[in-house]
Amino acid sequence: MLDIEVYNNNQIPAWCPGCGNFSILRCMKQALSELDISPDRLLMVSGIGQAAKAPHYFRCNLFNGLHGRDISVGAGAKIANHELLVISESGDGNTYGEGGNHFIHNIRRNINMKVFIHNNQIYGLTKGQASPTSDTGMKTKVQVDGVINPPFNPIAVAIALNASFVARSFSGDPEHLVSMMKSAITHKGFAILDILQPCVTFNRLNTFQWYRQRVYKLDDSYDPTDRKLAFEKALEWGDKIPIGVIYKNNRPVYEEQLQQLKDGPLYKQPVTGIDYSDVLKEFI
Amino acid sequence: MLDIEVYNNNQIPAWCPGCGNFSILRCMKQALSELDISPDRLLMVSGIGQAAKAPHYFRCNLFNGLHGRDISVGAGAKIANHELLVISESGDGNTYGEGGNHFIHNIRRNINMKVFIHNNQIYGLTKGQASPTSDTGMKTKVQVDGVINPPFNPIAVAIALNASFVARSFSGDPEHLVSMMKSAITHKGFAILDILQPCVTFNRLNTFQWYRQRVYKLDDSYDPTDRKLAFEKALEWGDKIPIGVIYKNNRPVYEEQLQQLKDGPLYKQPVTGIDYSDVLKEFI
Amino acid sequence: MDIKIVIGGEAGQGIQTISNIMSKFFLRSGYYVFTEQSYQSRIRGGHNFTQVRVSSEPVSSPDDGIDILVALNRETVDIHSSETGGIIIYDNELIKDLSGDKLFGVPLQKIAIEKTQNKLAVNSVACGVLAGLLDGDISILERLMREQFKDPDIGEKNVLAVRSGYEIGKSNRTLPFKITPLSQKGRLLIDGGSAVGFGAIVAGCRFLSAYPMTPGTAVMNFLAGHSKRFNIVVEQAEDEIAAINMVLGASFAGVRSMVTTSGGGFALMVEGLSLAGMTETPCVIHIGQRPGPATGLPTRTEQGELLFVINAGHGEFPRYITAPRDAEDAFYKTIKAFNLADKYQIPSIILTDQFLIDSMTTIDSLDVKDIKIERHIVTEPDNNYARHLLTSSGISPRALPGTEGILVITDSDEHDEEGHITEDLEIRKNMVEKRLKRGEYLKEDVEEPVFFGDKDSSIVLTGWGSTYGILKEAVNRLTKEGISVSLLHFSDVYPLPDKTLNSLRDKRFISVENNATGQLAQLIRRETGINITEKILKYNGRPFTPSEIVRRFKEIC
Amino acid sequence: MDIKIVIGGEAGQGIQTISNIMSKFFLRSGYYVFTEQSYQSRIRGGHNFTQVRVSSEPVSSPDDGIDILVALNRETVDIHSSETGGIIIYDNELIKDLSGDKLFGVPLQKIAIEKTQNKLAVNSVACGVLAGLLDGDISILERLMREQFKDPDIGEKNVLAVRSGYEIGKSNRTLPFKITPLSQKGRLLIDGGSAVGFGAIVAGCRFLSAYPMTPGTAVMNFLAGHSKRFNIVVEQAEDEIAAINMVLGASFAGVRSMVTTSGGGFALMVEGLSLAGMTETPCVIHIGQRPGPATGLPTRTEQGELLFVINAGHGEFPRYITAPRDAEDAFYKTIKAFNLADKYQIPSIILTDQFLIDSMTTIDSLDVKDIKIERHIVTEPDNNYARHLLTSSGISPRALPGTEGILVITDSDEHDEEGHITEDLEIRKNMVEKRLKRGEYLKEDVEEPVFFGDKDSSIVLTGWGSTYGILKEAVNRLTKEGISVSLLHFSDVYPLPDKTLNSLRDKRFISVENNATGQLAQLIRRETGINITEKILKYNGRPFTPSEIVRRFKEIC
Ligand SMILES: Cc1ncc(C[n+]2csc(CCOP(=O)(O)OP(=O)(O)O)c2C)c(N)n1
Ligand SMILES: Cc1ncc(C[n+]2csc(CCOP(=O)(O)OP(=O)(O)O)c2C)c(N)n1
Ligand code: SF4
Ligand code: SF4
Ligand SMILES: [Mg+2]
Ligand SMILES: [Mg+2]
Repeated sequence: MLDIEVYNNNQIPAWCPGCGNFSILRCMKQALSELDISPDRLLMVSGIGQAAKAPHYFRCNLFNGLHGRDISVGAGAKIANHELLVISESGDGNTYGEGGNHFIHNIRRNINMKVFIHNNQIYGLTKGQASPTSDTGMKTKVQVDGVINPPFNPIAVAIALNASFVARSFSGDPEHLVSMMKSAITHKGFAILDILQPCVTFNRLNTFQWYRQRVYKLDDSYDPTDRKLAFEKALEWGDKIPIGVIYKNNRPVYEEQLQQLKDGPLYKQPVTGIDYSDVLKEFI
Repeated sequence: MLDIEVYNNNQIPAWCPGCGNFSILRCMKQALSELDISPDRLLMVSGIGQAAKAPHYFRCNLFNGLHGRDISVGAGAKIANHELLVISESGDGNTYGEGGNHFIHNIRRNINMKVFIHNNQIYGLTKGQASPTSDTGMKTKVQVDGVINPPFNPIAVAIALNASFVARSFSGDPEHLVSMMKSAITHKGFAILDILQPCVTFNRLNTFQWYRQRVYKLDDSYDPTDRKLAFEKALEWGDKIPIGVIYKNNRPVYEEQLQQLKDGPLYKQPVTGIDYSDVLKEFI
Repeated sequence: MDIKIVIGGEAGQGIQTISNIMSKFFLRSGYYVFTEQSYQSRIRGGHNFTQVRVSSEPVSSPDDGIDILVALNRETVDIHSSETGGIIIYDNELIKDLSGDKLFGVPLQKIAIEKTQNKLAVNSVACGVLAGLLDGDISILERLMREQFKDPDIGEKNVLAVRSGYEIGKSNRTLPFKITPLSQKGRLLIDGGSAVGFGAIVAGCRFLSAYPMTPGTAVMNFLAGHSKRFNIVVEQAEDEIAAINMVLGASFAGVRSMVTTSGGGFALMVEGLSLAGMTETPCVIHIGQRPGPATGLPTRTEQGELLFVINAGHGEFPRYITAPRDAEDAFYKTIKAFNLADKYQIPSIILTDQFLIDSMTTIDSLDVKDIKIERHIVTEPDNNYARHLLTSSGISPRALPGTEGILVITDSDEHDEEGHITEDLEIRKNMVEKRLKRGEYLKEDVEEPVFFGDKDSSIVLTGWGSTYGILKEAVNRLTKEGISVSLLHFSDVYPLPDKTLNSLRDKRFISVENNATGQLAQLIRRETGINITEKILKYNGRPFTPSEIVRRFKEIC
Repeated sequence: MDIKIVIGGEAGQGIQTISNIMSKFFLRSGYYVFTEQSYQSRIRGGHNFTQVRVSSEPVSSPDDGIDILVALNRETVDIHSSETGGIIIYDNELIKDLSGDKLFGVPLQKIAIEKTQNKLAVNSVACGVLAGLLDGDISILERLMREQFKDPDIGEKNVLAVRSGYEIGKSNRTLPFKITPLSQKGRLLIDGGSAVGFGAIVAGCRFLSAYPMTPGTAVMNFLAGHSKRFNIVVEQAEDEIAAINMVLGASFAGVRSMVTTSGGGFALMVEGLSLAGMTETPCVIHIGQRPGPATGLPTRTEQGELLFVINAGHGEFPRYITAPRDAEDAFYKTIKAFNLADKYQIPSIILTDQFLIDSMTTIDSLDVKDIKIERHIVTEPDNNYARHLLTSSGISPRALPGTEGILVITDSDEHDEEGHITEDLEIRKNMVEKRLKRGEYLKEDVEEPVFFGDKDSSIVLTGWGSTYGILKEAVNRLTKEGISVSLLHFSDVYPLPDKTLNSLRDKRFISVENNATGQLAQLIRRETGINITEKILKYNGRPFTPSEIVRRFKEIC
């Protein structure tokens, strides 16, 4: 276990006091330290939003890219250097809204990277519009009559696409959250961790209280390898909200199926001193 | 029933002889005529691809837009004039690949429009690259070692998002296809019809034969309103492939929840002769 | 009289509340107000501030210097006290260790809690202090308080808070200026975002689809806020690509429609822009610029997208681009954008920036009665209707799908007159010419730049968009100092109106732009050959001030 | 000798097979070949054709006129017989009702079935007939057949088919020209798509992500086809946005990476381009232009995206844009694009078009040995490494994530030297200047345009990109006719190299462009003030021919 101090830097979080993001940040450092992951072999990718600022607040390599596109950046980086631990950390709007297409297609790819979503069911940074996961009826400055659409169910969609690892946790339960982060990181494959995170400023519906009253932990009797059961679990959202590993499987990982990476990471492939005469022959 | 002749125009399909698209075109005219839908109240929207050319080949209003964006165009048009019947007709690459984000989020919206996908499990127009629905292992000029990813399962994803109507049919079974088209059109809500369509030029794996050996019709004993059962059905893909209405529900339609449309279609709202003094007061 | 009041503190402390109330207070007292906001991309904390500039003469820009600083936290004092010429209002129970002669400590929070049992009422107390220090009419402020709070109880409590503050202010008056109510003129106080939004509503826009993005969201908020009143559908899209395509669908089906975004969101709409160009579907795109590249500084201002927007989209097609010079212009140009989009069946782009969108300015009135809405829609097309008919003007008859007896067909592929996909290369050629021809006619509809100041001066400052008020004031000041200078300021920017420019070919031009490469200068050279080598540029995310322009002008002239 | 052979028919009939084989046949016979393709956006049917131009002198363009027409269907005869000066080869058992003196009927299909039991061998028969008519060396063709078919049995059968055709051709020789094998020179026959692809491989590109789009796909196919040999990962993305972002991720992690697309796909990458600009992540973007707007004519050619690409992206940042003049240039410029991207940490754009991508041309050789790969990556950074260090050149040290002991941090927001998000407006200003400074140095790396022809002529034709071969030939012909004219042709287009231009300021320029608005002329005016009012433009989706340029030149000169 690495000293948690190695993750500290001098950046000051620009979050509101009391925001659920602080706990996620602490848990992240905790999980990394428990797993002995040295900052210099960790690459965080993030998009834009309050959540997406998180990786600035601890020591790691970081590509903080565009809103909604971080999974793609991470996928490219992981293909280029599969020795890095690549984790995407962003918000619900980022990953399920703008980034929806990359979310679904990277589940299919099953690159061994991790996606942590701070799901506060709102667009925080842009001042409180509905996000894809906002509950129906929530009123905002844009949704003046309340949200019409039912919320996007990332867990169910991930299971429908046979995602390799799908879990949910809650920023108000650090112990659980740390264990979920560790499971996601140690799982081999594309691992999705949806983290319920209260936004104390804009989301007056899904408060700490609201979540705390509803979340319950899946216990050992639950079998996360049963896809149909997992789908049923995924539909639970209301008075009771399950947290824990909801589904997982052992699908082969993308980069292990690439012959091209058998000789080592792509970025280390030799590119000079190559004999091209066979290619030149094609043009004769 | 309208004379099927009213749908004929002088355009000549630019498809390969023997392509599964021809049958879909015929079925489309048949379904429309059986439902008495006059060409001038039908708006087809399509994207780009071989499938997306289809609406040029029968009489209808048509917005043939960009690759992958037709559902969005259709949604906008339906909001503007909800008296139109709006149908999107495109290919698997278009709708599940480039257009994936619009596919998932419009399922949530549940606008009363129809989405017909010619699913030939290949990119036809661009000469045979893998599409999101291509089976694992299929070799192409780009996927030289064969497709790595498992196919995108549109039916399962749609059910995960509680789509209003989800069906599958096969271009080689015109009778079934016409009935599915009619069910989709008469269903109130966002209706998805995935149509298995052989591409005789590029898809040598999923041939007419291949489909014919596998597809079987869901019979009356199947209850398409049971979401969990439907999810199980959705996972069937291999030796046996179910066709029919796999899932449906009565979710409220988007446009009916808009107060703004209570007085009639949006495009008919008065925009002149309005007293703006109340707005001006806000600035004093 | 020209008073500059700055209110500073952390995000979330209520800076905007104070500045909004005070701006209205000055407006209703018969003064001119310009209120500008500087804020960070965060919801709580950091350092934000607002400048409320008040004058008995028209003001149309912020300026350097502070007469009264309202410091809601210690940091504000540290950052702004050196610029402050007058006094610094602060809470002397919360910030204890200050010293200096400008300081005016008031136990704001204590009073707030006393009068309202609610800390948040510090804002009301501060407003009262300000009004008192300026010897204003407290009844105007009291009324504003009552309007502000829906719950009359809370309103009355805040009135009490205002009164306490007012008494303290009034009894400590040291300032040389006074806000004596002037004869009311029924002027309006409006920000650029509301001006674009209101213009859109008056133009008949009934559908807006957007993905939230600062500062474009302001327009979305305005339309959403008025959606019930005018039956407007505001649809938050899953991404910007969906937004532009939904808007094209809605427009095709007959509703005036728009998107609103910023440069980064617009970048995602570029393919859709080209689709509008090809299908000849009218649409209006509002872009509130902010500093780039990429995410840049989300809450700051810049004029970095002129050349991008003019050249955006694959293939060649005409477009109308207007960069309103101020909120009033934004209102009318938005309406013009809708009318020209319909007239020529092209995309119209309204190019604003964070400075224009977020600043409030005083205007005399808005003419909402004499607005003409010109749709150019064929309601009774003949039987052989063809959506893309080749005509001498290049404009084809536009009918709506759903019209009985005809079909409306369009295609993103090259198409024939009916709208069907074609590979006929002769038709291709004709369609290219038809599409571009509309751009030629459009040139007649663009407005020449404002030419202002000493028209005989050998020096011409050029600018575009939101810098107008700032430049006008700078030119006025230089003129007053006896320096001969003129201003050529563009609101319509594309097609670039070039008559005035050409008549001034031999002058010495200096381009003043809120960007780092002088994009207007580049555009002018491309369109007229006039080579503007002298530039006053600013690209740190903040708008110019008139004082800064005057200073930098003198450095080079 | 200059023979133009056109092979025409429906998509799917094997036009490309015949033209590929014949092109190689002529190449191996020691001749120069230029093969150009005209095809529709469909997989079967329609009307496609290929021109194979053969000469003992270098040829670098297609041209008007047909010496030998191979008509695989009736429609081809109808469309092309009037242009045909020599003979028309067709299947006289399948097309019966033709008459005319140019006709040369051969029962192609009958022979094919006789010799190979397979209709598809008509192509081999046709090749044989062509070789016979030209009295070529049949052994070269036989060898090509054996190479073509992996199954030796089928190969031998096709050799028989070739022989039958050859006999018929040879015994009916009426043509005045002959393909006598010349001394072999080991020249290469290469298309633009392969040239870009091969250049990328030689430059060390090991990751390509793309979404298929004509004509960009050619480069994807080339890399995929060689992916096992060189350990290249080719990843088909779910959309173009994913493609560019994956490429930026891979590049950030240290692999030379590229995307390939067309204008419409690039439109979706514009936000990502700006991200590359902000994060200073090198990347290479290949754009094969086709006629727009929107979907336009997917399989045709145009030069419609010059201004779009130069100005694409929100915010201001440098970029390198090269528009290779031919396949050989495409190979080297692709390598240069990778090197400059790494040197300046900027996006490099290779701007080709369908004409360049799909045309095959003869080149003497490709130098694959003396290529320099310049990565500019810091492998042993010091402890206080900062990814965005402010330096005098504007170029910061680039290390890779995963390097022991340091962290590599970047941000799409404005950032400090370390790469962390900042709202410090002074840093903002420095970062803007740092980013733009690299663009100034980059100016020294761009290649001046080719200046060709009568350098003292008062008339200068200007062009860019793929039109080079065509214009060169046109200028040569005009010169031969005694008309004095020169050619200024740009391959590197941005930053625009302006030394030669400035030295020619007072000449009469005529801009020749495959678009409708003269985009190079606009760029030249913007960058140099030179006002090119005369233009020869073409925008029907087809490339120019030298004859056409000569004719249109004479019309205006
Ligand atoms: C292309 C683009 N569109 C819009 C934005 C504006 N934007 C920034 S953050 C954000 C939403 C943030 O919501 P979420 O991802 O849930 O993060 P949170 O702030 O709630 O943590 C939006 C819309 C952007 N930066 N880029
Ligand atoms: C933005 C964009 N990217 C790529 C393309 C090129 N393109 C045209 S059709 C197509 C795929 C077609 O596949 P599908 O949608 O399955 O239709 P099919 O031809 O198989 O019927 C692609 C990639 C495009 N037109 N636009
Ligand atoms: S706005 Fe919400 S999510 Fe963002 S920092 Fe504040 S509390 Fe947290
Ligand atoms: S390529 Fe395939 S899908 Fe396209 S027309 Fe031909 S057979 Fe049909
Ligand atoms: Mg959120
Ligand atoms: Mg397909």
